[in-house]
Amino acid sequence: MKLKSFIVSFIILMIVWLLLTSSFDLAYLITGAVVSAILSLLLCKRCTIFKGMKLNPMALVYTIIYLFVFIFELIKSNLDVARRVLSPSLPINPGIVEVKTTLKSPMARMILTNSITLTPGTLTIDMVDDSIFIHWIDVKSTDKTEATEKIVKRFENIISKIYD
Amino acid sequence: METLEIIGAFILLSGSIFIFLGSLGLVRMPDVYNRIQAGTKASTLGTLLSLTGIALMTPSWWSRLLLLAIFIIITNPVSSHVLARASHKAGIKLSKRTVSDKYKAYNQAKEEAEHGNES
Amino acid sequence: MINTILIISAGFISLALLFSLYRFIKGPSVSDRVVSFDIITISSLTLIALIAYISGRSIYIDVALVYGLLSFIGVIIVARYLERGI
Amino acid sequence: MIKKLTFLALIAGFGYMLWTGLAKYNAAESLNRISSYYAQDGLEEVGAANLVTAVVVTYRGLDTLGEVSILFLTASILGFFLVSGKGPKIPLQDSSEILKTASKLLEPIILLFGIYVFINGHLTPGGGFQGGAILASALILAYLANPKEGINKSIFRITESISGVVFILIGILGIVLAGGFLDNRIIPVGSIGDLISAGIIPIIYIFVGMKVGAELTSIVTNLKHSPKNNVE
Repeated sequence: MKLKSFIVSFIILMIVWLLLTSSFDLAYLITGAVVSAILSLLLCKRCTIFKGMKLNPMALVYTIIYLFVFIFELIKSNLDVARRVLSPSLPINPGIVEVKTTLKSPMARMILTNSITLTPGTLTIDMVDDSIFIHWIDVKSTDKTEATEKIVKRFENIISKIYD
Repeated sequence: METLEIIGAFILLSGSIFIFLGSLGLVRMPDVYNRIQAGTKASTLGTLLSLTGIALMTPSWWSRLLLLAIFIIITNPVSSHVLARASHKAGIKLSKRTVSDKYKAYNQAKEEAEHGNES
Repeated sequence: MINTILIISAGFISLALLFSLYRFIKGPSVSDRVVSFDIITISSLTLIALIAYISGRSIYIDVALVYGLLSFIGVIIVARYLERGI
Repeated sequence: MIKKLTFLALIAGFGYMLWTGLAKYNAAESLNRISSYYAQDGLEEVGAANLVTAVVVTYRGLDTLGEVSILFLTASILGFFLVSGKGPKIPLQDSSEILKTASKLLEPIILLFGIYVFINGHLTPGGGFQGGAILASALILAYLANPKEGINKSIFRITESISGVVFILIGILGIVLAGGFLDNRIIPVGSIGDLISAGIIPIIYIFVGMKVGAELTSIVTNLKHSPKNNVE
């Protein structure tokens, strides 16, 4: 368990380092490896966030699918905002609704709430245990299961393939 | 090369239009939560598009621009969530057009349960 | 051609800055001001990237990174202060 | 009405001041004697691609030492005034789960970025102070996410003192082995643009960065333990 989170955080830090320096010079590579190793060792005692992450090819495929779905939803949400802002009557019907999630891994939950915030008309206000409180700009239903179906499911189905 | 630059410039233009629409939403929306919605979404996509445009215009910068984009994708929704939660806890009112507030009901129920345990 | 497009986008971003500034000054609550502050930083971040392109110096992107980081932490500090977290 | 008019007058006044300042500004046509010396000979002598760094660390290294000491003094004085005394206890609101997860994900990345800024100080903008401030901001984020979690103060004190001592030792080594205090030619200068170049500037910046980061963090931890926020 410890080893896996060490490896994951080391790889993430190393990628960030390569993006920052954008050079494959040996001195840079060695410095980056040393710094990432030290940081992952120091912070690994507390990093439980990668718990439940699957490290297999299918997870990678689903990550890419998820990225495309996410970008599509992001663009859709912006067109939605543009439509609401530009129309003179300001067609909004806001409210805070409660939805349920079945995800357990902390990282998966963060990805889910961030996706909800960035997609059409929804903003995560708080997450307590398995219920998420969402500010919905155009409330279609205050019922828990129906709102869950409308807001959460499309992301949760894919995220649950990447994290368990 | 030249066509890539022109495509990049148009993507940059669309990004700046989205940022502009977001700030328009900031002015027009009736309460804080709606303003956060309009502002966050539009500014996130607007910045992402602008960075993409600049990356297309100068391909050698892609790595840092990608890092900046990833950073914005992670931090922007988190900060807007924290701000929305804080506004609700600080008791900033929702607009009159609001139809339901489950979060307030939840917090009140929780508070009553705690007081019940104490007494 | 490209110059014209760049000027138009800089104009849109400046208009965005102006509108956010209006909300920043008028905003009835603290949260309104923080939101507009956030939008102002994000727009100026785009403006920094644009200036980096115009002047052709990639080091300005580093400045934009630091700016984004500071805006994130600034918003969180104010928000946590609002909900009595610190 | 009068209030608004006052505001308008104030803004107009500020605008006028800025405008006069900008309108009369002329960029200097030529560098003065010292600046032109730095600009012409600095690159070859020091071997740093970032000329500002060369000036800050090598030519004016003593000033940098003074700045770090002033920061240290500020941190100590704040600690002295804020730690004493007991006040009313205010219960703290816990942060949300999302912020906790995000801070755990972002902290190492921000720390890495800070380290990049001060290791690369001789090539790109930034350096010890800026990198140290970024390190401290990562720790502030950790504190904001988990306000109830205790921070071990002694680690920062030890880091701070060791970095300070090493900084001065390297300076003295410069007197012994090369031309003077903080002279960077005690190890080869190398070619401009490489990571390992510019003599001891990267090494000094690593320690300045750690020192500044530790000092700023200790200021924050002292604020945290001030009487108003004292929490069980």
